[in-house]
Amino acid sequence: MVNSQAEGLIGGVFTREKALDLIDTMLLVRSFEENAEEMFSLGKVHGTMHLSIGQEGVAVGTASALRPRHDYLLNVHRGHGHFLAWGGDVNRMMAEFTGKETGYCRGRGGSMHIADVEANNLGAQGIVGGNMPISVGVGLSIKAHQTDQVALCIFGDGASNEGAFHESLNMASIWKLPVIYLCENNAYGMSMSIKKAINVPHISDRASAYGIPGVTVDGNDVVEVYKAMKLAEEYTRSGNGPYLVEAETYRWKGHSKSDKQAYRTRDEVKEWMSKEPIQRFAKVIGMGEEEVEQRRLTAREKIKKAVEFAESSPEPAVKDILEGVYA
Amino acid sequence: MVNSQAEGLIGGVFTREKALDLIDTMLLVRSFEENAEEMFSLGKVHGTMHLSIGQEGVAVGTASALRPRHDYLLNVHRGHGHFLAWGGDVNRMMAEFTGKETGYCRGRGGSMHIADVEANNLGAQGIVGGNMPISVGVGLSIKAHQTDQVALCIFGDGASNEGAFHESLNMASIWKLPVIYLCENNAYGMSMSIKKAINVPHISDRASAYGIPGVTVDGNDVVEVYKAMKLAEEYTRSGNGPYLVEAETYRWKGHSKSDKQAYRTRDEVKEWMSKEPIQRFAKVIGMGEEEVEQRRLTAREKIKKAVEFAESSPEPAVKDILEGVYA
Amino acid sequence: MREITYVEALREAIRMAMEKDPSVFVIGEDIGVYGGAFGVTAGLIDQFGKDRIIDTPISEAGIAGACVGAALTGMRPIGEMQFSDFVVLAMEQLTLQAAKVRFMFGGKATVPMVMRLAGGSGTGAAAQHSESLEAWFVHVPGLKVVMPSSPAEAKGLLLASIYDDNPVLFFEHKLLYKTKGPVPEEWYTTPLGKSKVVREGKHLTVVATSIEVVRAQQAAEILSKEGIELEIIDPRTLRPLDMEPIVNSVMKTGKVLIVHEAVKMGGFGGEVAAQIAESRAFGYLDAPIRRLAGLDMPIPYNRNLEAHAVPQVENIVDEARNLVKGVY
Amino acid sequence: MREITYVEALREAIRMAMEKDPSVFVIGEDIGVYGGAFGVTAGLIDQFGKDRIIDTPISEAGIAGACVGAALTGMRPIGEMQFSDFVVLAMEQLTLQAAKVRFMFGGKATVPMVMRLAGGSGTGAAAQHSESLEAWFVHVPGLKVVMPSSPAEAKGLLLASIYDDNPVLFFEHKLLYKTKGPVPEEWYTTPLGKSKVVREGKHLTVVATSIEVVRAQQAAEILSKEGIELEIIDPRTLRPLDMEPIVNSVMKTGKVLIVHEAVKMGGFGGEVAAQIAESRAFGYLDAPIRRLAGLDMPIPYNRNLEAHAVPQVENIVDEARNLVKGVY
Ligand SMILES: Cc1ncc(C[n+]2csc(CCOP(=O)(O)OP(=O)(O)O)c2C)c(N)n1
Ligand SMILES: Cc1ncc(C[n+]2csc(CCOP(=O)(O)OP(=O)(O)O)c2C)c(N)n1
Ligand SMILES: [Mg+2]
Ligand SMILES: [Mg+2]
Repeated sequence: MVNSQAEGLIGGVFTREKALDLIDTMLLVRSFEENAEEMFSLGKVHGTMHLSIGQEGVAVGTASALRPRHDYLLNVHRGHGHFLAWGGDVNRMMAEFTGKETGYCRGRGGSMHIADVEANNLGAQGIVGGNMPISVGVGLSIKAHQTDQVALCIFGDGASNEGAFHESLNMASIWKLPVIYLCENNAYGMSMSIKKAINVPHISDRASAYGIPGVTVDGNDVVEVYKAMKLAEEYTRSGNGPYLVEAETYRWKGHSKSDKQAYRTRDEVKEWMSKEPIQRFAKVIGMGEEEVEQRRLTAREKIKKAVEFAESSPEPAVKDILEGVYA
Repeated sequence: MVNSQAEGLIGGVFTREKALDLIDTMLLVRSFEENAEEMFSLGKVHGTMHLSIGQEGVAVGTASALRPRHDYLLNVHRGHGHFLAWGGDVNRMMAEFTGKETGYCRGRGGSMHIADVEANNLGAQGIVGGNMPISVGVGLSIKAHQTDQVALCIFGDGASNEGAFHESLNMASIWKLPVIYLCENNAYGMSMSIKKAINVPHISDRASAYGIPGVTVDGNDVVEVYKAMKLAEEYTRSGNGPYLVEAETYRWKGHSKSDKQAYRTRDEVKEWMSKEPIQRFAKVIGMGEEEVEQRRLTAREKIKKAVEFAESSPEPAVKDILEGVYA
Repeated sequence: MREITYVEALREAIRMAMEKDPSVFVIGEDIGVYGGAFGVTAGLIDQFGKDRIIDTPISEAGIAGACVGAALTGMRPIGEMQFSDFVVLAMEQLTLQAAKVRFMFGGKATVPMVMRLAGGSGTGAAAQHSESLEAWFVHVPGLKVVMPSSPAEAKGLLLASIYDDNPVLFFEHKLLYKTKGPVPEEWYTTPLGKSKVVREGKHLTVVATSIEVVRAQQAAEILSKEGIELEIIDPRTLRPLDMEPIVNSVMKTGKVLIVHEAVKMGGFGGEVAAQIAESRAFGYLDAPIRRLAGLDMPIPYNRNLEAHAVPQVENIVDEARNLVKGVY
Repeated sequence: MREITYVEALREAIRMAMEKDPSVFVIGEDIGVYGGAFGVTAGLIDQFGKDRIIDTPISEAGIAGACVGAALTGMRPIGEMQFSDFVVLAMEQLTLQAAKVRFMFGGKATVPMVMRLAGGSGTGAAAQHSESLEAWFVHVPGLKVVMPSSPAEAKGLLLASIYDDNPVLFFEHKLLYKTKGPVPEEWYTTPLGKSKVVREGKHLTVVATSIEVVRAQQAAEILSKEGIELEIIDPRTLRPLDMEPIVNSVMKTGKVLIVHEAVKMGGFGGEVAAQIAESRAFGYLDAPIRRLAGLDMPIPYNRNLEAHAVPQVENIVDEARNLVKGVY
């Protein structure tokens, strides 16, 4: 059990060291995304991307409660934050983002498909809800191998209206599969407000249709995310079956590269910006503005190095173009 | 509102005339199915069929609460009973079952696809859950035409685990579409016990995931089915949106032509046979064994005539084989 | 004549149909205030309101089913798959329901619906957002498959598709959206099931679809300077397929190159090649039938690899030149 | 050699793989106590238990996804689509995930799974339960497509498919299930990607798949009495496709007839015809390439119409005779 009163622990759960690590990771994610946006606007990146600025709390809170590399990650299209929180190497990630041979996927996948299979990171998804049926198979596999792993399957609020959500949660439930379903509810599926897309207050309300636990948590509060995920993890890892966690958060930027955001107001965005996860966690751990900025610079430095790594990396060779289609 | 105490009405709801009509329709369905089984075993029918013996109460109770031919019917594969209760002509139905040119679908569709589009009967379904997304479109169409119709979409317990169930109920809910979803829970989807297939007590429990009403009713009690459907109808027809009714019943026969039924016990079947809907309703209306048998003979006579009609009908001409592919 | 983009032409067709006919509506993801991922429906919600420009949850099977059900009951829905790849989630409704219901019901139902799909590669969207899947639907009786390659045809074919009484899969190409061309302002339809000779020539028949029609035209310009004249034919409707102009052309030129972006293996080009080999043109062929099409792989993210995965102008030039010169 | 049915051969392959290898499991609808809609898995649950013979709810996308996820993490799942038509509900997992994930991840993942599908017409199951959809998957790089036509190959190809490290779509035919033939008792694999000359002959090359291989053999017997000798080739694996024996045969006979049950338009036969027309056999052809395939329609319910919708023995006889005699 989570002991939320544990003495000396931040928020009752984190050592100071861990807390610093979390804040650094959030800053790294933020910097990655800011840089991504910039590269994009400079035309240095081809394709599209889905920025997670504003949602960093969900990524680091979640990964901190699980066992990255041991557990399985089934990531979402808006997955840069989760990738880094799962321990991904920022150089190879940047190289993938820019389509280089040194990237995680040799430049074949890009932002939407970045994966690190060796680290049990089964990749981001281009298909909304596409990782959910896959999670069923990963759950079956964990059971067959009798390990103590869990699978973390991440998706957005919009994905909860795909048929795949329904089939997968039902199968995971009847077979008590060790899968944690994390719904990152950032209020919109592209332009569709979740309030128009569903007729229940919370996506977690849908857990009852499968006889599994479902909770909603403030996704911008790292401590709360950690606690909720920890409960989910304990439940799931001990063989009780799947668990649905809905983390409420907000994306600051447009859905993808070209989004005029006519579907929401500036005020709404501003209001959510005031609930920013990094500053909020900084307060919890008593970190001053200045230190945050210092650490931000360190993060930016890492990103700069990553860009250098990526830019100095070779393009994939055209002669190898057919490699990797078949085993 | 349904006045369950209405004086002189059977079960508080039916005039005697109506009640006799319902019993006759149930007997007609039963006879159709018994005859179908016989024809099949004599090799007179090619293909497969899904018998609804034991489930007649759901079909007649439902149709009696709605406005057949005015409302839309989206039928299920196990749909002979609903087809007849919706006012289908037994001769043309038998002709379709036997693949004749005089059949509703000119022998092209057969048992699984029998339809009467002119009567707003949009046909039975070969695909489990396949009519559910279609119901969304029918609902939109009714709204656009601003009529007071409703659509009745029928499916089995097994269908409630298809992704189509989820997407459709959600869409119908957010747009308040006039669709009544009738889940005919006969305890199995082929060999799969509903108890193994879902992890909640009732399929109607899933209504809460869409913010719509859901009820479970004894499907072998015609009066109860009528009442539940009437409530659903009033709710839906007055613009409140979709409604989910789960009718618990049981199929006496195998799933389709070749089913050894190893997945259930004889005792279970027997127990359910004791809850038979026809005799039960006969008791409610105070009809004696003898009269039931008399009426059964009348039903059988109709079926015999239908078989004669079908047998004397021409086969579809091979030269017309490509007709009907394109408009 | 006024020039507008392919996107504008599509929008104009939708607007005209909706103004004329209350049974036409549009349904899909982010087609309302967002205006559609590629801007095709921009502004339409202001004119027609949210009951006729229907934003949906992310439920592709539901979108397709909504079209089928509405079409069966008197409407003329236009559905949108935001990226054509997502049609994989709507296959049941499109191929087992829309395509078959009329036949299964003995010819007594009609399904007048259009499903628009944004297809093709070239935008760095990688393997799950760049496919060209038209061949699947060419294999499904009951469907029609349309693939406009110019703004004028985008408008005329879309209006024809909306008023066709059969389910139509309408494949657009992301790289064509911003292309411009002359488009008549009035209402007109471009008939389904009629191939078009896009350019006349005598040395080689090129059958191309969608973006490859544009590339073939560029290749023809280049080759023309070398004295090689390509005859380019755009089937425009892949099902039903009008082979007559193709067969006639091959009988004239004696050589044929089929070009499409989709993967070659199992692609639409195989059908065209087979029909030529079965036709009266067979005896007139003086070179093997050639296909130039997508490599046997998913679309890669890297921009350079992506461009190499599908036929570009220079590939058409090379292939056509070789064929004409007898190098194969 | 012992003779067993196609169903028994499939079951034997599954049993052998499961006995040898704990990573193999089977998942699908009604495959447990029911034994599968066509009896393929009958009795296996008694031997292997419900954790390795997994009965599912009616959730085809879930079944396919369960295979993809398990395959990605060290298992060798065998999924079942009860009728091949239902694969329309699993297209996303099969074509956007299973087929592409390895490539998208830079070659760093493997998806060793088999999806078995019961296809074909002839049982009166009508339009939504009788399709032949193999051509769709032939068009998808990353997948393999296998279609056995005899019990011996059913066993050998299934074992090879289970041990292939790529996703394999394994198309069975309902009318083949009860056919009998000699099947070795021991473990063996029939290699994927190798066409087989089923019968040698000199007058006409017949390329046939699945049930049409059986029908072509019957046609060959009939024609043999008239002095016409068919050479029948069964590709067995449609992707990757081994054209070598086909090309060689056409160079020998100069004529070719391609036969499959699936609808002709956009079918696998077009690909074969195109590859022949592109190949060095082109110059040896002394008749147009012909295809005999399903009519352009959904499968009808009526038994007589149903039989007329796809090639029967007599159709092959007629078509082959005409081709050999130069009547076309
Ligand atoms: C099956 C499918 N449908 C539509 C899309 C296009 N699309 C990509 S992301 C997205 C919105 C997803 O919303 P949500 O699940 O809430 O995730 P978010 O983007 O908000 O993080 C859409 C519509 C897609 N990639 N896949
Ligand atoms: C998509 C799809 N999957 C599987 C089947 C095969 N099938 C036909 S009926 C059936 C069982 C359906 O169960 P349920 O929905 O409970 O209806 P019931 O047959 O019990 O009336 C199955 C598995 C099908 N026709 N369509
Ligand atoms: Mg969202
Ligand atoms: Mg049932």
